[in-house]
Amino acid sequence: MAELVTLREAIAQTVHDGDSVALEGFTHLIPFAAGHELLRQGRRELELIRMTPDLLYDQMIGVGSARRLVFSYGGNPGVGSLHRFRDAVENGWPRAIEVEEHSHAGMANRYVAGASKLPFMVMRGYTGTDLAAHTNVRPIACPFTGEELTAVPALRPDVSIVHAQEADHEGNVQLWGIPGVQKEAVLAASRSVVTVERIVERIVPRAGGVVIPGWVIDFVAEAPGGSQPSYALGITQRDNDFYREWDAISRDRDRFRAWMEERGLWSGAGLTEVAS
Amino acid sequence: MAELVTLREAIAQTVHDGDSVALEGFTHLIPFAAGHELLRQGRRELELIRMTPDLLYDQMIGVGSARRLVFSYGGNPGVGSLHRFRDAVENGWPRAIEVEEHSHAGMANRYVAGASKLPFMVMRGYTGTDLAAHTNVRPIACPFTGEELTAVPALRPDVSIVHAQEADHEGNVQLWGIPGVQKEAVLAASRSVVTVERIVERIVPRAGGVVIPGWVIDFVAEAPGGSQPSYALGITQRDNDFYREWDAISRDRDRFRAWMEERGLWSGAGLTEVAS
Amino acid sequence: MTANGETAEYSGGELQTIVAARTLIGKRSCFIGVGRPSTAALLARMVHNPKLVLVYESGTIGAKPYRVPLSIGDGELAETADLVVSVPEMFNYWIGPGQVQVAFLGAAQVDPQANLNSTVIGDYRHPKTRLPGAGGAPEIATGCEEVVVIAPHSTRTFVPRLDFKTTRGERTTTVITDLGVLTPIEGELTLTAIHPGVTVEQAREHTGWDLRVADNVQVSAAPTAEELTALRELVSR
Amino acid sequence: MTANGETAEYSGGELQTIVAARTLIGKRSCFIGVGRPSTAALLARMVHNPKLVLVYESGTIGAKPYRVPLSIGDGELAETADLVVSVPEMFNYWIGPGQVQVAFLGAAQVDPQANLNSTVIGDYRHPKTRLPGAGGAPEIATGCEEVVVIAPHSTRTFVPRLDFKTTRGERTTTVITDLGVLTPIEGELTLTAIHPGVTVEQAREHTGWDLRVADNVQVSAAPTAEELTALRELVSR
Repeated sequence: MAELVTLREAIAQTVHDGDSVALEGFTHLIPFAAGHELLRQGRRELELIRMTPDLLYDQMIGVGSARRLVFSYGGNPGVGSLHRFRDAVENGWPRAIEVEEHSHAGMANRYVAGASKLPFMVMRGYTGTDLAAHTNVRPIACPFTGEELTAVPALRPDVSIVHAQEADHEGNVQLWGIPGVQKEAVLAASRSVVTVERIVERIVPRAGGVVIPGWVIDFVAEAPGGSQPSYALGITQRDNDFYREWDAISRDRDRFRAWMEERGLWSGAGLTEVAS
Repeated sequence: MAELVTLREAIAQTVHDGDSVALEGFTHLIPFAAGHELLRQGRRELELIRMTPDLLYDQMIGVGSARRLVFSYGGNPGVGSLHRFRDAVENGWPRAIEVEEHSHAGMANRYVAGASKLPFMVMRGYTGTDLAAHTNVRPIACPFTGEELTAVPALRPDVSIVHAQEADHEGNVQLWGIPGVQKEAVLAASRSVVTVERIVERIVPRAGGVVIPGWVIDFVAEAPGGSQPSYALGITQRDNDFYREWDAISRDRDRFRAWMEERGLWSGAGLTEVAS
Repeated sequence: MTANGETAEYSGGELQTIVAARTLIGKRSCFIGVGRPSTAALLARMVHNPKLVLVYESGTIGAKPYRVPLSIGDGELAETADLVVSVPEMFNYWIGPGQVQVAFLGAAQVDPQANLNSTVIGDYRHPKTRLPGAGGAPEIATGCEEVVVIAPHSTRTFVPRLDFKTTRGERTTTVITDLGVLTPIEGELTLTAIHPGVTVEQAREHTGWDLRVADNVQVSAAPTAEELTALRELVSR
Repeated sequence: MTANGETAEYSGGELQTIVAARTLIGKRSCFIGVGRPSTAALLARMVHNPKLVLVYESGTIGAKPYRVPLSIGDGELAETADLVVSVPEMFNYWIGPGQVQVAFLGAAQVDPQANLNSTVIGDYRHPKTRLPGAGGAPEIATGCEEVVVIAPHSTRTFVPRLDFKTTRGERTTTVITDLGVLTPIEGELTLTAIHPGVTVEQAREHTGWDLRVADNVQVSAAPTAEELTALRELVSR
């Protein structure tokens, strides 16, 4: 049964240094507030998992909180590169990170396997590309037809964190709009946190609503605006201008650092010496 | 793109003798009108596929239209046996039928494989039971962990038929309430028919609504009350009394035959001589 | 019989339902089919555990039916559920991974290891009685943490060897009959409780194998007035 | 340049978008990412094919955005879609099985077999440029019936050998650049059309391999007034 706590407490109780953490959200409902809280608490050596790392992971990688990134698309959608991600991969700044990359279909099925508590899922993909040789997939033959397909291993994050529009007092959650892989991420994880725009007296199911019952969630924390500059459909707007501005902020290491320091997001990563 | 036609035309255009046909509906939205139309048109030698055969398949088996049944639970839910199904299996009346049976989880995953156009799906199940030896599943080893799991082969019906609450003039369909495996059944089939309670000007997405776009459906036919004695949530009520009455009607071959004849559902099966 | 100081007559079936409901005290969620399991779980929500989450294989999670549903797909289940999911999602995300804690199952045959048969009586290819088949039971019985079997106590049901093994028994913690309660001890169903007014000998007579009996067989608590009143009110709705 | 009797100036990028939009005439559905592909598909809905179903990998099927979305997850896509599905469902039920007819893809590198690289420039372990990665492209390119690649015509993009093969090219029917159109003939991308005012030699110069040229190279029809007006109106929204 989900406990309703502050965001600070939710993160403190669930995320430890070295954990594998999935802060999911497919362009919509990205849990920025939770990611920032995690940086403020100084978590480090994280394995960050996410289909679309986006600006939040660019920030987390940029301050050096990640030792490893598992992902399928590391871009600033519609704008261009994630410069902090690139700087880490291309130049090892502020530290080198290991990457494990997949296709979207691969990552999605890895979450499905995790949510299903199966060790793998089967799909068509990877074969005939260079991805297969550079990531963790295996060929598997269909026992009926002999066709060779691809097995992708389950994702089982230590912690999954997602953002949603609302929760009730028992921690039942409803999100709507683009649902991404949030449900799968929560079900696949050992521990889970859901931040929400608002607490409501009663969840009223709505069109396109995805309800996650409180009894499969560990902590729910209120965090109004908690997905900005991403958005929560019907409540906040995507700040497309900020996505464009981030390109300039993140291109420059000093400007990036200043931006993060101003918001108390730098010192927590514990890499002040390494990076300066 | 779905064509809006009469039920008669929809069935005539899609179902041929000998086809594998899935009339799906998990206790809710069972396509009785379509199944009866199929009997009126005299279709025979069918492979009937369905998780929960229910009264409709009891009727279809009882008139001899099926050569084979693929299923996971052949009972009258909450009441007892499907007597026509039992009579066919136990006594070969009005003809013997071949059965292939699975668990619900197995059938559901077979539809998932079909909808995904994959040759199989992987699950935990069947091992350690007598089902494994009496049906079409195969062991499969996880290429990452070595764990032995079970592969179930894809279901790809020649025709899938489902019932829904509404469609618009372009054949986009919405159903709500218990969704069963209807979406999967439609996507897995070579040809598909959806009967609906009503045609609406515009589909307005609603809570729990499952929308199936018209461009993956072949034919849509209006059939108000078309799932009775099952029901269409919000429009018709489940006729629980009839489910109870069916027990007595179906226990007796003659009474069953009279009931079917009265409704023009007997002669079509072409087994008048065999059965009498 | 006395319960809470009152004298109340009750049937073996009523007691069976009441004893089954008690197994849900302190539990989070329960998977149920129709019939007595459904009645027992609704009774548990009324009397013992108002927060108990009821899960039906039709896809309704957190259903709160007022009446005992005839089928697992009654409209009231979808209308009152916290969420309604497709059948594939039900088995892949909820049952298989063990998100649902307790399962109530029935069966036509139960063997000493609590394996269940709901497929055929007689030979598979030429059955004497064709039963409905597996349904959700096999994966429910291996996915949920604990399985409670509810079955009538008779030698037809409790058999030394199943005609067909539909469902594995290793997660079964309790078998509740109209005569008593069986619990696996060292892997074999053992009589651990008898209902008031039933003798150990009666239970053994109605079991198709030489039933082991626990050293100190308990007597099930008689229905309390609250339980009995609630049950009767429930079934009369 | 003249189009429908009018003189209209247009950029190579505008023509590229307009030519891409024309490939959607008569098509049922199109999978699109952001940027020029999205603009082209919206233009096709405005001018050629109002019933065209737009599918974005964010899960929005049948989206009808008024403005060109910045991201594939803009709110307007979900609000105007016929249905919105999870990412697993998008890939497993819609993309993989080929329910979506045409896909528009971009890439940093394209080879003569229309294979695509969107992963790295340089060595994988020590890349010169780390690109965003695969995203949905690999399975989109093998799931959809036809793939249309939209890319700038330069020797940096059209390379004889990819630094990394992210996406297979065998379903690619058309590559549209700002200079012309390439089509696979006997498995190798071949120049089949040039845009008005472009020479075959220019196209060859901007290709990183010895580009084959079709026997009778067409000249793309110049934008019509309707196309150009609609495009400019669309991007100004």
